[in-house]
Order: sequence, then structure tokens, then C-alpha cells
Amino acid sequence: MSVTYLEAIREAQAHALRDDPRVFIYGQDVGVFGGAHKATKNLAREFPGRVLDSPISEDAIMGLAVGAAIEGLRPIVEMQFADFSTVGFNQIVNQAATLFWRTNVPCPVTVRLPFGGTSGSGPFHSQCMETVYAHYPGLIVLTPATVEDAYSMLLEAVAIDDPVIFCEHKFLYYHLKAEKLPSEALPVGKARIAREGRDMTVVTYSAMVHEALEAAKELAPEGWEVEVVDLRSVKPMDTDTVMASVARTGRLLCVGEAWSWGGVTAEIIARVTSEGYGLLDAPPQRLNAKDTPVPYHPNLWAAHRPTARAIAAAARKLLRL
Amino acid sequence: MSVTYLEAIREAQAHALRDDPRVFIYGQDVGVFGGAHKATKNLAREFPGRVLDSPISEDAIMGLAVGAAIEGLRPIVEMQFADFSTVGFNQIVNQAATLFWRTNVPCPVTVRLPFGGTSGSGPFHSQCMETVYAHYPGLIVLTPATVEDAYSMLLEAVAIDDPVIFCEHKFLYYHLKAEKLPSEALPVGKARIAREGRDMTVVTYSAMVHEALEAAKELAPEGWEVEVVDLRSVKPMDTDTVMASVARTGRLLCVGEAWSWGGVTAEIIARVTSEGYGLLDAPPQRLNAKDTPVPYHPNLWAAHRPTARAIAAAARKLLRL
Amino acid sequence: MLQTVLEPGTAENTALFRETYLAAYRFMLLARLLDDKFAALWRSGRIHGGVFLGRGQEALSAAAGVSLKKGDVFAPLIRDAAGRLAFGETVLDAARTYLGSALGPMRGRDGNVHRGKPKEGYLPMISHLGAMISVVNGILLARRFKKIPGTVGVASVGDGATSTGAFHEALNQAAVEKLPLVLIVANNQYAYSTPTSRQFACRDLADKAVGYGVEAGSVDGTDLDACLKTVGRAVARARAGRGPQMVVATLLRLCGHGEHDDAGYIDPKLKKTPAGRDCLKVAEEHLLRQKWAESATLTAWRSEAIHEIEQVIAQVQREPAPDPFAEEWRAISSKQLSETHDESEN
Amino acid sequence: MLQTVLEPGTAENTALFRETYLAAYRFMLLARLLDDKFAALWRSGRIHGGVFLGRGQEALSAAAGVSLKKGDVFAPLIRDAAGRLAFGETVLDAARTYLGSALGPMRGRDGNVHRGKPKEGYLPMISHLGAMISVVNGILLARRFKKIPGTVGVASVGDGATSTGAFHEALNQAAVEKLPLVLIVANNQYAYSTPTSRQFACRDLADKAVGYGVEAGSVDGTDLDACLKTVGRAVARARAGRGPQMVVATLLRLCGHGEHDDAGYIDPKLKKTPAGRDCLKVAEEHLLRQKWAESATLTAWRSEAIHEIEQVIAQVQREPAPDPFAEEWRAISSKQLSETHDESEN
Ligand SMILES: Cc1ncc(C[n+]2csc(CCOP(=O)(O)OP(=O)(O)O)c2C)c(N)n1
Ligand SMILES: Cc1ncc(C[n+]2csc(CCOP(=O)(O)OP(=O)(O)O)c2C)c(N)n1
Ligand SMILES: [Mg+2]
Ligand SMILES: [Mg+2]
Repeated sequence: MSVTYLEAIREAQAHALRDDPRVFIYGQDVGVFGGAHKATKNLAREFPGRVLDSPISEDAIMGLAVGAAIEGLRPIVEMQFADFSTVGFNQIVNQAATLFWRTNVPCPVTVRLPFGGTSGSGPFHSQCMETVYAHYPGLIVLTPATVEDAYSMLLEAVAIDDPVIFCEHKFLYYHLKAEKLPSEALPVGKARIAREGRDMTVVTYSAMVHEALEAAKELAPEGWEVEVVDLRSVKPMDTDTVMASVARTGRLLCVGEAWSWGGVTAEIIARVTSEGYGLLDAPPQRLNAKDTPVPYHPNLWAAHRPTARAIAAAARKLLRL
Repeated sequence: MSVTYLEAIREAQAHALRDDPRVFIYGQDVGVFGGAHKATKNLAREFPGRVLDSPISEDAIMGLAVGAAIEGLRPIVEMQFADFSTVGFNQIVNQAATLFWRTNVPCPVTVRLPFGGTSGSGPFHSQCMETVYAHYPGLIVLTPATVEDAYSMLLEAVAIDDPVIFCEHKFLYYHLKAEKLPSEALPVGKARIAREGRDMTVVTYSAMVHEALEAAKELAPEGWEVEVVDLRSVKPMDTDTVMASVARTGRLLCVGEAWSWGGVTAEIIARVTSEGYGLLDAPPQRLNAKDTPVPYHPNLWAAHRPTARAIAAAARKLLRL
Repeated sequence: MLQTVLEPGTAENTALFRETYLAAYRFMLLARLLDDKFAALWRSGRIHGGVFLGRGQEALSAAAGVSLKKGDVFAPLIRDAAGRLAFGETVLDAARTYLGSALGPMRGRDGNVHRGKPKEGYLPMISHLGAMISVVNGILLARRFKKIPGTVGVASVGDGATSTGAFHEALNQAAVEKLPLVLIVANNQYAYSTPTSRQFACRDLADKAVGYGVEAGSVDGTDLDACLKTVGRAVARARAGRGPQMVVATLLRLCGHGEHDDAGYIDPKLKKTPAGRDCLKVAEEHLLRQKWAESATLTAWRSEAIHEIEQVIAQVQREPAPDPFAEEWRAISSKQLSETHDESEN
Repeated sequence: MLQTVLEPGTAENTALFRETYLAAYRFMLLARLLDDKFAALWRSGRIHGGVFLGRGQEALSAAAGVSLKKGDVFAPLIRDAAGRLAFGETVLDAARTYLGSALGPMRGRDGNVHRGKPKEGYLPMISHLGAMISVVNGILLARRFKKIPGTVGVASVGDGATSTGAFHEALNQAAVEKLPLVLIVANNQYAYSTPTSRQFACRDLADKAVGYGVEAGSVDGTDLDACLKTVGRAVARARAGRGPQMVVATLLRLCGHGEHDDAGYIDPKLKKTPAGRDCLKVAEEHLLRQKWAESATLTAWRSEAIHEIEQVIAQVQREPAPDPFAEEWRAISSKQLSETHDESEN
């Protein structure tokens, strides 16, 4: 038996619902239908009254979740696609994110954002929003790259007393399988060395971890050993692990599927160069999606986002610097 | 006779309305009342039918502006405070910003965002939103720091065929005065050396330019000559001017009033270090607001945002590295 | 885009109405067959991403399209294949968008129902529900500004979209500005899987109108005759300066939300209500009963439509896909202001 | 927080109603005087930022406060000084927030009307209009979840806030979930400078209710008697499980939007309409007419209130301001997850 990334997300929610009576799920079509992506399949049946279909009202969905959290519940909100969270944006960044700071009352809301590009999904069903949320104080932004992390980090997200933006990558939903669900895990806030190497560090997260690993494999026969760091959480960001890796390799390539301006990749570079400047033997580099909306056509899409091939090419250039 | 930053904004709008029949202004209380900040004072009277009070509907305000732009008009939208643009966020980043790319039809909408901290304004009337808008492809994000730029850049914004997020700093509204309105100006997209110096480069924008200049003055008697670069526009960002300055000084301190994570300061550092690594004699540094909402109390507010004093302190540290 | 008369009163009007009805029917038929074709192409893997059909909603949609004139504005939603054609979209543009042709209006940048030609008053939707209504308002306001009289704008939404803040703000905005907006609500009983009982609590969506100070009409969305009259009247009232109009149609989505969806959640009982009728069949029966067309004519029209569709699809399948190397990776129109900083050149 | 009876029918009820009326009046008076004090402090530069008064809206606001019980939920807006006090807020908490005391509920982090104690069902508003309503919904849903019966939540908004998408989504949400929400709309004729004619086009804001499937009542917001009855009835209906209630009050803002605003835009004619009456005076006249209080008593109450306010202000002015060095600059509650990366230490 194997478990997909999507099933891991479902299982984590089932687990949370089972273990904690304060947990409930709220979002469009999450009930009997099981959600647009089937991430809540059967949960409405298993947990009657605790998996609620919402109207198409992202602002009110988020507001309701904050109210329930004030009252001690632990809501999980599913946005049908991350892109639609823009209409619930205010409640996320101004209501949820500021509550604790203003009032000392914690706001344990988990917002699940099915995000990222898949072929043919186009500009409004593909976006990466981790950057804009991470910019705001008061939010925790998680970006699991593996089945195991999808499971353990979602469980942890629900347990965290702060609003968590849980960025689950739609491309990984079916593409990624594991043998079984994990029984232990790195804590949120710790990055993971996804592959060891001594020649260069690639720092990335979510779906791009797999592209980076692919690129590292491609480079191995050429004699390059590329270390891949999976951030897991982009806010907080585990600068220590990144820095330690760069200290070993002397080279840094940051890869993100999001747009470049002010993205995770810029943030990593800013941290590494300001705090660990001497560690670098070559200029830090970044590779991101192109600065346009995400295109619909598979040909354009494949060129718009970083791929293993593009990462390998960027890495080769950097290794030669 | 002198002109304030706020008057310059009013004058630019009057000028645009006078010269171009396609221009109109839309926003809450912008009509007879002249706007919450008085930036449209008398314009409704001078230009009947072209300065329209809107309902409290930021989403619809932005949508209407896009429609009018499609039809060839050149709307200027005033958000009452930048903070409230979060409820018009979707129409800005998904409707306005993508229109040209999707359809080849330009979207000449200017969105005026009165932004930034002033004493006693608190978490919801003080925010800096340049970072989140600059992250999105399709938007131009301007951040004038002087009376002259407020005027000339707003005029240019209205003339630009793309959506422009015009970040006008509320702190500068009354604090800043010039002798007269400028007759010529640097084009949008070009940064300005606000003060020359050879020991260090401080890159910043908007209200922080004045804090940085203040800091530079403070450091002069100590023998340090600090160069201050005013970005003027954060997207596009004039990397060349920044790089040339860093090439001269070897030291880079980036200052932003916005939150640090993924901010303008991170973006500058990422660009300078990846493209001009050899230019630096010391690690690049940044100074931003603290990672909490903007506090209400003047004492907290003064400590939350970077000030001349804090910039001088950070500069001294960096000069010693 | 034919203008519907208000009431089939005089003999002349009867003839005109019949003509409109026939035209609308043919758009319905073409839309249904085009939708079927897209569904088939999707099943065979030739279309990437989603395919969203208007099955069961063609009467209402076609009525919107034929009620508008050149120069009017139309912001269709996902189930508006018929209205798009009636408003003037070609099968070619639809096919090019679905198949991602580089020659299509969206040039492969956006696909499926996300298509339009803004400069022709035909708005390409963004996915966010409710977001197009205020854009229509903007065009209508601009026309007033430019002193171009008589424009009407139709925005089309589903029952689910009425729950969005965007819907509310835009309808209120149109009412305050007294814009000639016709807001058509296709209440097809579900928003994806969500039944109306979880979407709103009012008795009838048309009850919303009074709270905005706009006029409203309700209509059986499966009956082309009623749709033409109700939508036509609303368009005429808007054109006459009576401000925003709302039309709420009752019908049932006779397909999945998208082609990936088997719609197993649809209450079988609903299918047996009048709302569950197939509007295309209803219209055909009406045509035959009224002797406005013979059975053989209907068959001929169907063959014609199929022929057109097959030809277009064959052509589009030979057209070039967008070339990422030739693509201009730039989101703003001001070349001189686009970032020179290009990641891909790193 | 006193419970209002529905109708002053029986002798007993009359006595109870009188008691409620008196209590509400005293909250109105206290709020008016407290507001006046804040305005004075602002003029003398002792308050930073804005000062927003409830002048002319105290009757409606107090009615909301006294209609609620301990355990209920209240999300006031900027003109709700009276309702806040009636709901249980102390003058001390109000003063501490306005003056930025480190000991206040907001600890100087937020100020003026942005105050509350969420755990006591008293919600601190964010500035974004309409945004608090769905938060009230969330608390009410949670109470249902936790099987705590009988909670009512009042959310208070102005005429301008009815144009927000947040208002619409939240009211619809409450209706779908049949939550015991009482939405009080204070139509004070202006949103900042914008008259209602530029805000909405319906005849009466109460006309919106039917479109949500909720019950509504209209009331003269200058008449405490009417406010107590109408709001009290709405609260009772919500408590009885009849779902969301809307109350629309007609009144006039008898002050600027904030103290910086001279409100020169207010139509002088409006001031002469019934909506322009000062509710405090109306209530005083009622008290005297009904012989529920004598003139001397009113004077004594006023002195008492002034005394309390003066004492509190004197105390708060001696309290420590927040100390940026002692301040914990952290926005999340999970210490272990807060960024160690501190800019100020660079
Ligand atoms: C703001 C927003 N939230 C969620 C979605 C995802 N979504 C796409 S279609 C749909 C259902 C729409 O239902 P309805 O408005 O009734 O139209 P129908 O599909 O029934 O024609 C949903 C929830 C969206 N497009 N926009
Ligand atoms: C979403 C949003 N847009 C704009 C504002 C700025 N603003 C604050 S109060 C106000 C007017 C509110 O009018 P109304 O709702 O009628 O309440 P009133 O002040 O009359 O009591 C405006 C526009 C805001 N707070 N929130
Ligand atoms: Mg529907
Ligand atoms: Mg008002």
C-alpha cells in the first residue's frame, strides 16, 4: 500500500478531527463532495457536522474561522485554489494575522492553499502565494515537499496556536507517493537536507525540491555533487541550516516557482549574504518563474516555471563561476 | 510660495484632468469633500462630473476602473488608505495586472495609495504595501520621496499604459515642502542619487529617504560620506544606478519602512549580490520595520520603523565591518 | 446579436420574434454541439485543463446574446457558449482558445472559457467569481462619459457567485450610478457540488433586487420563449435608462461542473422538475409545434453545425502551438519599463 | 448588559422596561460625556491619532448593549461608545486605549475605537468596514458546536459599510447557517462625507433583508424607547432561534466623521428632520414626561458621570506609556516559531 501527497493531507485532517474535538473544516464543496481536489473525501461522513460546505465567500470564510478560533476551536479552512484567497486576503492579513498581537488571544486557524502550477491550469488556478503571506507579520507559512511532510506538517499546523498558511502543491497531489505515513518528523521551522553534496547548495521548497533533486541527479555523472535543502517552512525560515550548507559548499542557488520580485529566493539571498557573507565563493543566484502570469498552454507553462533542466543549467553556470 | 507633497499630488491630478479628457478620479469622498487627505480638494468643482465619490466598495472601485481603462479612459483611483486596498486586492493583482498580458489591451489605471506610518495611526492606517504589489507581474510600483517626484511621477503614472500603484507617503503630505513644481524630471524607472558619498551606499525610497539623508548628515562630522540612493520606483527597480553606487562605495545598506520578509530591501540585496558580487567590501545589510503590525502609540511607532538614528547606528556598524 | 422585440404583439412583431427565436435556437444548437465536441476532445486528451459546458443553460445564454447589439458589452461566464456565439464569437476563436492555438485571441496564454476580446465589448473572464460585473460597470460608465448613448452591458453569473462580495459591490455600484447593466443570474441549483440550500437563504434570488433598488424578473431558464422575452425586456429597460436590471433564471446544470465531474451529487428528483428539462429539446418542440421549422430542417441545421465545427477543429489542430522561445515574457505594455533583469538569463 | 423585555405590557414589565430605559439612558449620558472628554483631550493634543464620536447615536448603541447578556457577543463600530459601556466595558478601558496606556487592553498597540476583549465576547474592530460581522458568525457557530445555547451576537455597522463585500458575505453566511446574529445598521445619512444617495439606491436599507432571507425591523434611531423595543425584539428573536435579524435605524451623525472633521458637508435641512434630533435630549424629555426621573436627578447623574470620567482620566494620565525596550516585538504566539532574525540587532 502506498500513500499519495493528497491522501496524506486527507489523513492528517482525519487524524486531527479524530484526536481533537475542537477541529472542524470549512470551505467550498468540502462536505459530502469531498472537496474540489478530494482532500476531504469521506470526512463529512466520518465526522458528521464537522466538515461544512461554505458559500462562495472567501472573506466571510476566513472571518468565521477567526471567530471560531477566538472561541477556542481550531478551524481548517480549505481555499478551493490558493488564487481565490485574494478575495479573503484582508481577513487573513489584517484580521487573523494581527489578532494575537493586538489582543493576546491566539488565532489557531489553518488555511489550506492548494497552490502552484499544473499543466493547463492557467493564470488563475496556478499561483504561488507564499511570498505575499510570508511578508505579513503574524502568519506562519508552510510549504511541504513530501508526502511525509504534507502529513506531519499539517498535523502540526493544526496544533500551532497561530494562523498557518499551509501551501500544498497541486502538482504533488497525485505525482508523489510514499510507502506509509510517518510516525515522526522534523519540527516545523527546521529545514531538511534532501540530498547531500559538497559542490553547491540549492535551496528550495515544495514542488521545486523534486526538480532540484532531478537536476542534482543530472549533474552527478558530470562530477558535481549538489546539496539540496528543502526549506519546508518559508516563514519561519531556517537560516541556520541553509547557512551551514552554504558553509560546506560555498555556492548558493535559490529556486522558487513563485515570481522573483521579493520572493523566497530573494529573502534567502538577503539572509545568507548579510549574515554569512564570507561563506560564499561565488555570487548567489536565483531561479524563479518568469515575471508574467502563469500561462495556460503546456508549452508555455513548462518554460514559465523552473524545471530540472533549467536548474541544472543554472547550476552549471554557477559551478563555473 | 511653496508647495507641499500633498499639494503636488493635487496639482498633478488637476494638470492631468486639464490636459487629458480621458482622465477621471474615483474613490471614497474624493468629490466635493476633496478626499480624506484633501488630495482632490476643489477638483470636483473645477472638473464637474469627472471626480466621483464611490461607495465603500474597493473591489468594485478597482473593477470599474479596469472597465473604464478598457474603454480608453485613464482612471485615477484613490484608496482612502493603502491598507484598505486589501479588499480590492483581487481586482488589482488578478484583473488589472493580467489584462494586458492576457488580451494585449493596455490597462492604464493609476491607483493612489496613501500609505506609510504616521504617529498614532495604528496597524490599519499605516501599512506599506509596495512589496506585495511589486511581487505581481503586470504592475508598476512607484514610491516618490520628494515634492517634485510626487508631482512629476504622478503625471507620468497617469500617462503610462499600465496599472501603476502610486505609493504616496502620508508622513510626507505636510512635512515636505518645495519652492515650486518641477518643469522637468527623471523618467520613471530611474533612481536618483539623493546625496553623494564614497564610503557607503544607502538604498531606500519614499519617507525613508529623508531619514537616510538625516543619518548621512549625522555621520558626516564623524568623517563618513554616505551616498543615498532614492529608488523612486521599486518596480521597475533601477539596479544599474544602485550597482554603480555600490561599485563606488563597496558597502550597501538597504532601508525600508515595510516589513523585512521579501521586501524591497531583500530584492535589492538579491540583485546586487547576484549581479555585482565583487563590488562589495562588506556584507550587505538591511534595516526594516519590526516584524509586527504597526503600533498605535507614538513611542512604539517610533521604535517600530527605521529612523535616522537607527540608520546611522546600522551604518556605523557596517562601516566598521 | 439580434435585437429582440419586447412583445410578439403585431403581425410584424410576430415575424420578428420568430426570426429571433430561430436565430437563438441555432446558436443554442451550435453551442451544444461545440460543447460536446470539446468534451470529446478533452476525453481523448486533446484539451489540457478543464472543459466547462453550458448544457441545459443554452436558452438563457442565447437569449442574452441575441438581445444585445453591436457596441454592447457582454461578460459571459463558464456556461455561456451559446451567448458567446450569439454575441458574435466565432467557433474558430472558441476552438483556438480551448486548443491553445497561438493564433487564438488568448494566444495560448489563457484557455477554455477564459476568452474574450475586450475591445469588442466581449470580456474575458478571470476565474474569480463575481469579478467581471464591476468591469462591465466601468465600460458602461466610460460610454456615458464619452457620450455614447444606448449601450447595454450584460454580466452573467451563477447562483454561487451571488455569495461573493464582488457581486454585491458591483450590483450596488451599478445601481448608484444607474448604469444600463443587465445582471443575469443562472440559478442552476448547484455551485459545483454545493446546493442552493448551503448557498443562500432567501426564497428566490430575485428577492435580492429590491435591496439594491434595481428591477428584477424571474424566468424559466429552460424555455427559450420566456428567456427571450424576459431578457429582452430587461435589456430594453436598461437601454431606456431605467438603470440596472436583474434576471434570475431557474434551470438545472445538465452536466458536471467540468468534464472531470460526474455530478453524482445532483438530486435525481430535481431532474424531473421543470427546471430539469433540456432547453434544447423544449425549443425544438416549440419550433415544430409552432411550425416555425420542420423536422428535416432541424436535422439539416444540426448537420451544418457539426460540419462547421469539424472543419474548424480540423483547421485549429493544424495550427501552431505557442512557442516559448518566440514568446514575449513581459506582463506590461510599456516596454521601456519592463525589468531588464531576466532570470532565465542567469 | 440588562435584558430588555419585549413589550411593556403588564405592570411588572412596565417596571422592568423603565429600569432598562433608565440604565440605557445613563449609559448614553456617560458615553456622551466620555466622548466629549476624548474630544477635549484630542483638541489639547493629549490624544494621538483620530477621535471618533457617537454623538446622536447613543440611543441605538445603548439599546444594543443593554439588550445583550453576559456570554453574548458584541462587535461595535466607531460610534458605539454607549453600547460598549452598556455591554460591560469600563470607562477605564476606554480611556486607557484612547490615551495609549500600557495597562489598557490594547497595551498601546492599537488605539481609540480599536479596542475590545475577545475572550469576553467583546470584539476589537479592525478598521476595514464590514470585516467584523463574519467574526461574530464564527463565535456563534463555535457556541453551537460547543452546545452552548442561547448566545446572541450583535454586529454594528454604518450605512457606508453596507456597500462592502464583507457585509454581504457575512450576512449571507449567517443566514445560511441560521446564526443568532443581530446586524444593526446605523444609517446616519453619511459615510464620512458621502451621502446615502452616492452609497446605495434602495429605498430603505431594511429592504435588503428579504434578499438574504432574514427578518428586519426599522427604527427611529433618535428614540431610545423605540430602539430598546426594536433591538430588544430582534435580540429575542435571534435568541429564540429565528436566525439572523437586521435592524436599520434612521438617525444623523451630530458630529464630524472624526474630531478633525467639521462636517461642513452635512445638509442643514437634515438637521431639522426627526433624524436630526439629539437622542440624549429626546430621552431626557421622555424621562421627565414619564416622571421616571426628575430634573435634579438628571443633573446629579451628569455630575456623577463627569466625576467618574475625570477621576479615570486623571488616573490614566499617570499610567506608564508602553516602553519600546520592554516591548515584545513578536506577532505570533508561538515563541519557538518566531524569527530569530531581528533587524534591529544587525
Ligand atoms: C472567488 C472564487 N471562489 C471559488 C471559485 C471556484 N469555483 C469555480 S466555479 C465554482 C462554482 C460556481 O457556481 P455558480 O456560481 O453557481 O456557477 P455554475 O458553475 O453553477 O454555473 C467555484 C466555487 C472561484 N472561481 N472564485
Ligand atoms: C474597507 C474600508 N474602506 C474604507 C474605509 C475608510 N473609512 C473609515 S470610516 C468610513 C465611513 C464609514 O461610513 P459608515 O459605514 O456610514 O459609518 P459612520 O462613520 O457613518 O458611522 C470610511 C470610508 C474603511 N475603514 N474600510
Ligand atoms: Mg450554479
Ligand atoms: Mg454613516
